[in-house]
Amino acid sequence: MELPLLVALREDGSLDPALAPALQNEDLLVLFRNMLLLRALDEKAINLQRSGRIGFYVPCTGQEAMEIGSGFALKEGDWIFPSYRDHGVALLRGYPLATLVGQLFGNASDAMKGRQMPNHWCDRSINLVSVSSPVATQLPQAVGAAYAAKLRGEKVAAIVYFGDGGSSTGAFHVAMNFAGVYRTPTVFFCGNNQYAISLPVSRQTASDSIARKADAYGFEGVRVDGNDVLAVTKVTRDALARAREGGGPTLIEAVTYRMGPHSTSDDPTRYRSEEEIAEWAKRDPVRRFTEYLQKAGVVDGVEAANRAEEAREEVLRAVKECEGAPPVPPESLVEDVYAEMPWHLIEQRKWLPHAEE
Amino acid sequence: MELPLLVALREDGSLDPALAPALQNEDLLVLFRNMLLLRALDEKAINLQRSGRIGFYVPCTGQEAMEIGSGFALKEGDWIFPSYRDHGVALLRGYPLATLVGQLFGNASDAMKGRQMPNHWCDRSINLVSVSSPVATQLPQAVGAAYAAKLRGEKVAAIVYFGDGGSSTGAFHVAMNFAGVYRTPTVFFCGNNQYAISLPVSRQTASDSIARKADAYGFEGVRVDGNDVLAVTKVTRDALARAREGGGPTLIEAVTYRMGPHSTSDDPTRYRSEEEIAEWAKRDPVRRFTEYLQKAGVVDGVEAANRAEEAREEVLRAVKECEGAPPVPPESLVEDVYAEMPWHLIEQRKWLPHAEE
Amino acid sequence: MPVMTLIQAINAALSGEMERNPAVVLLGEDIGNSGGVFRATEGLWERFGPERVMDTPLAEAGILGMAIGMALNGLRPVAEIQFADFIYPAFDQIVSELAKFRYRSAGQFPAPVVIRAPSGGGIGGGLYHSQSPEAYFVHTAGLTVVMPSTPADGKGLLVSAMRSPDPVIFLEPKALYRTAKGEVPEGEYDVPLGKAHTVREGTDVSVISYGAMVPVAEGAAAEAEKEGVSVEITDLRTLWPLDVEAVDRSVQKTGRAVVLHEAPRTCGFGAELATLVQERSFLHLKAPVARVTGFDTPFPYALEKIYLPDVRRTLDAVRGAVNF
Amino acid sequence: MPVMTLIQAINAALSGEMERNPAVVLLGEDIGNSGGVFRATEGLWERFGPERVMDTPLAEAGILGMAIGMALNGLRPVAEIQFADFIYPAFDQIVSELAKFRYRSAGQFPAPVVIRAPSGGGIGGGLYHSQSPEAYFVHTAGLTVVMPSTPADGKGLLVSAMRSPDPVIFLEPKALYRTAKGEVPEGEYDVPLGKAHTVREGTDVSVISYGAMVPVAEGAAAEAEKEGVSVEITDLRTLWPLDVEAVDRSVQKTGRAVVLHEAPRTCGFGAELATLVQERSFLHLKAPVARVTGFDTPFPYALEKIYLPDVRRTLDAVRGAVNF
Ligand SMILES: Cc1ncc(C[n+]2csc(CCOP(=O)(O)OP(=O)(O)O)c2C)c(N)n1
Ligand SMILES: Cc1ncc(C[n+]2csc(CCOP(=O)(O)OP(=O)(O)O)c2C)c(N)n1
Ligand SMILES: [Mg+2]
Ligand SMILES: [Mg+2]
Repeated sequence: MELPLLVALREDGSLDPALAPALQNEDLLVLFRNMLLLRALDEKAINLQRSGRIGFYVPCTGQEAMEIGSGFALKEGDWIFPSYRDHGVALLRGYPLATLVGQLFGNASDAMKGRQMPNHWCDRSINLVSVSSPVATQLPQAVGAAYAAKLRGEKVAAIVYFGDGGSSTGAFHVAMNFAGVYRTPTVFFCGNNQYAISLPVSRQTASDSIARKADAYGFEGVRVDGNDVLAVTKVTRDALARAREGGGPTLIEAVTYRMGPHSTSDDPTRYRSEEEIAEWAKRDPVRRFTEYLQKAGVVDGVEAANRAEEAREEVLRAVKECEGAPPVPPESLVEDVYAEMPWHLIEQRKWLPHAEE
Repeated sequence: MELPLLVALREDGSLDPALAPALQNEDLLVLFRNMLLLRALDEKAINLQRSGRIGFYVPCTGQEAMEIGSGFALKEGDWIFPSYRDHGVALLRGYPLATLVGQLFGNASDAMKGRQMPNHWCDRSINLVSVSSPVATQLPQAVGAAYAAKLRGEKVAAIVYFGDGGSSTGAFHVAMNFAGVYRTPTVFFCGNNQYAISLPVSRQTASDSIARKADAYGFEGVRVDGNDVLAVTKVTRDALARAREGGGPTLIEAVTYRMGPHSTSDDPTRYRSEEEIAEWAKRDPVRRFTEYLQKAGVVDGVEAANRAEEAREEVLRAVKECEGAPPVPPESLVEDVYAEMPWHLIEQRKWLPHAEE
Repeated sequence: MPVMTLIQAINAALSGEMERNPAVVLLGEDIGNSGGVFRATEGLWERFGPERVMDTPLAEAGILGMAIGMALNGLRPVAEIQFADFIYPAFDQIVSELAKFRYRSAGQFPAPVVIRAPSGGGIGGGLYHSQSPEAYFVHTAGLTVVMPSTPADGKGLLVSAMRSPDPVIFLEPKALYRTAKGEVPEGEYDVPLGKAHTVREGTDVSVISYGAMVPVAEGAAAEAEKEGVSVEITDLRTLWPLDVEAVDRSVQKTGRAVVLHEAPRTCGFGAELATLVQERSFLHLKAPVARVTGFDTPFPYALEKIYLPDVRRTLDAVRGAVNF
Repeated sequence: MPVMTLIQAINAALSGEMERNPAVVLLGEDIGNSGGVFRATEGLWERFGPERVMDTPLAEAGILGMAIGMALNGLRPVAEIQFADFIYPAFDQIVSELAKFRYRSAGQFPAPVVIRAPSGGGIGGGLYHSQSPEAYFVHTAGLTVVMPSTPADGKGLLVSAMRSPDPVIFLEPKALYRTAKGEVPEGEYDVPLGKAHTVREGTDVSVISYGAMVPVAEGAAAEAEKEGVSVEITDLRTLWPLDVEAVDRSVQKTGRAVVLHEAPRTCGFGAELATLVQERSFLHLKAPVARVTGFDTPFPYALEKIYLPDVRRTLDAVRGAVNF
């Protein structure tokens, strides 16, 4: 029996009241603003990469609803373990756009000292944990962070993001199993965007869904329309609330589509058809939510367009702010390996070019 | 919904015709003989260890039915990936008892040159793959071996043994997933003996069974009474036949109980009760099968006792044959690291004690 | 001072620090009601409860991944890997994550996890209960690698590890668990990381070692003395970051060095030690730095005693250095 | 002879051997219809079909575990790890299983798997697309570790790897994939494992290197020549088992050695090389063996060029050896 796909924003533009979260207009506008910002950021960043101004970028175009909806469901104090494609949740949680953009440049405006490739953000102040490239390593970590909170009696949860490909890793299995055994307040959020680079999810697993896999660990899995920001908000809120109240973990599969390339290094025409792309374009989450807001009278067409334009300008301002920053100082190469610099790194500092002078 | 537990040999001693395999008396006697041999070997080997004549031993007492039943279901050409507790399948497949016992002594009578601890057998001639201690590493290997056979169009299957603890490893997950995706002729045989050393299966996973986990990989899982040699034979035969015919993998969970210690290094009184042990002793697979054979008129009480005595004598003969063998020659330390000995091992040969003379 | 075995000292370090610091939690396979396969955690489950002494499912990657998450969120997890040989399923978490968290987050997310793992041979454990994996971890930037050779150091170094701001791989020479006995200071007691210990002073040859090979070095030194050769023994205690001054000082005094470990030779930690010595003390050297190590083979079962460096091979190297 | 890039040569080796030997199968992430993220397997899926060019789910432990099982059962699997940095989830399969199968089965079960992995920096890949993990594998008994630096060697060594009776870790210097161009013999062509190549003869200093650092060594040698210093360069090609005679010969001729690699310094393969040199050629040495290596830090994104050894640092070491 296939798991049902939960949808709030129906195709005809109406809402399923059972699956729509209780949101004020001002909440809807927060969702909207962040989705637009995310879309604008992706567009700009891809251009920056194409013109050689940044080295690399991972877009999430097409996945804005699952990013922003799930991010919106979080509360202060919750822990976030993102993958490289989850800048949406960072934005929503208030990670400054300029800090985010600075990381793309890897210069002195990068709060992480240019250490990592673009898309590898973090921010201790909002419990946004450092992204790493290896797929799914963050999953068991999210179980540990959640356990720590539970042990101290805090009512917070940890959410961890990963893709359909990530569900094949050993890390997924051990994390899900530990979460089930210790009933940690962990929400496993799988953005099933249909591909792991070139591999379609149908060849990633013979299971008929990712959500079903939760069964194997004794807790619930739900499938939600990942292009429906309202359903995602609702489902994630419920899962987080249950987690905070001691109800244990949940696996959420957000069914979505990566509309762009895997990264700026990828050429998706090698492995997928125009038709498929066109089919999913109809379900573009940003357009879908825009249409809903207009229908619901929250914004009109002009206002929607203006807000999109504002988002693009905001991104441009952030780029201006960061691009001219000086390069990362060479000394930083040997910092932060240990809390205190040991003798051998003090010696290796002499290898730095400036050290000759 | 809990998965049903398949039983052929009912508590009242009658057979469920749907689950009893078609076996001749002579087959039943093969099963019997091997179960007795296995029990006798465990008893003797534990004594050998207690008296310091071998260094270590892993008994499978209580699990003879799942060992011998599944082994009996195999055909020539099938591949076997055992764990350290699966000498039963080796015996059944015709691995000579003396070779098996020789390995316990780790002397010149050990076909594996004393390289590994006791219970780490292998035999190329019957596709019995080398056991290693790390839990569950053999699982993805069994997928690969099965794939190779399938690629060449051979109608053989691979069976891989592991425990309830093994189902928590990353190796389990990746193996199950690959097997599902490539539909390899692999039978995953989990001997759920209720414990991973001291950890009861209820704290190993929050799932209500191991068999259920197959769902997550798009193929079937079955739960069978692992103390019922007939049901195990039937279920394993079916799974192997399906595999050989291109029907893909199956996960079998044989529900059983480790009646003895985890190994000779273990003290099970630290973590389980007398009552529990007594409860499971009632389901002792060897006694259960003996009683069935008597009821069915295949053997009478005297014959059963004689056969048990013969098994013990056979073990004693094997021990006599092996125990006096000379030690492994020191040179063997540096052999078989590579196909040809490289310069550095030729140099290291000089470190051997005899090399001084 | 009470006399303890190494395993008792480890237990004392754990219980003392758990008592003092509620953030310390232990996790690992069979460490709870069974007290650990070597009994390192005996009594702690009863005393501190299953939430702080966690029996885990069988998955080292889960143990380490979970420990990292705990450390990020304010706990001080001490993960037990049942045998160092079983650390490899967690290798990705250690090498990709644990070692790099501080660096990649520019200091925002340190992950001070302690990994305890019984290491080395000597108990008839064959391929998979005998390995000495320290070189993998010394090669991995960001880790601190520690190995005690005495009960007092076992306690003191483990306490320091549990207070370190950096992740620590704490390798315990299982061969010494019950054979090493000695006085151990009571109460709060720590031995600083990064400081070697001169076990024995000498003037002719420096033997540099750690863990279960320290007693072998002592045996060889006693034999050498009979031949009129004076051996100085340095027990590194912390392998990395190394107490390089202690090594320099000893080698520059004697002019001869033998490095001794049971791990395989090639690309072992001995290679680093030998290279550092020749880099830093070249003009003092009267002979090449010699290595006494395990063989470049998997760890054998029946031939364990031959595999492991012993007094004979160590003495040969000492003589070789003197007679070069 | 056609001129090819390194990546084309790799592709040619794979396709030629698949043509000749039906037991050869490839498996890895994105190697099928997309041809691999570096295009090493371009065209092979179309030519040999999805059963021999297998796109796998995202699990390196599955890839390696499956490859081992295939090799046990008569195939010659070539596993691609998308970046060497992602080999760690498979570390247990490699270190516990692949490397030890022959030994533990007393020769009954060899497991001749080839693991191809793009290695090293130079493409702006940061922490996780730049690592050089060779030391972990050199330290692991039972593995053969290979790294080509030219297209011809890329083809010839990979063919030999696919015919080796032992498991081979075949590290490909990704920085050279498209920048290294050269003539590559057509048809069946192999370069024996275990034989180093003297890239340049010289008399004053021996530089020992491999992979993407060989061109750096050549740059430094050209500069040194201007200063009147004659540098000999040995490209190891097979890291382990090492062509120790080639190293001995060169160092005993020049009396000075510099080992050069981009992997982190401590316990890197350079430590083994330096140790072997001082063990075997002590009395020939006019200066300590110098190491030019990556830093003991994770691999940085923005400061990649500073992290990687370059002509400046190599030349400094050469000068240091000459002026010692
Ligand atoms: C352990 C590991 N193996 C391989 C890679 C290379 N890689 C990067 S992303 C990716 C696909 C991930 O797919 P998915 O999990 O579905 O996430 P998505 O990119 O679609 O969001 C791969 C194979 C990696 N980063 N880590
Ligand atoms: C990777 C790994 N971790 C830990 C161990 C130590 N160990 C040996 S057996 C065992 C329990 C295995 O339990 P299970 O899989 O249920 O098999 P059983 O012994 O009950 O047959 C453990 C933890 C190991 N061998 N391998
Ligand atoms: Mg995906
Ligand atoms: Mg078990």
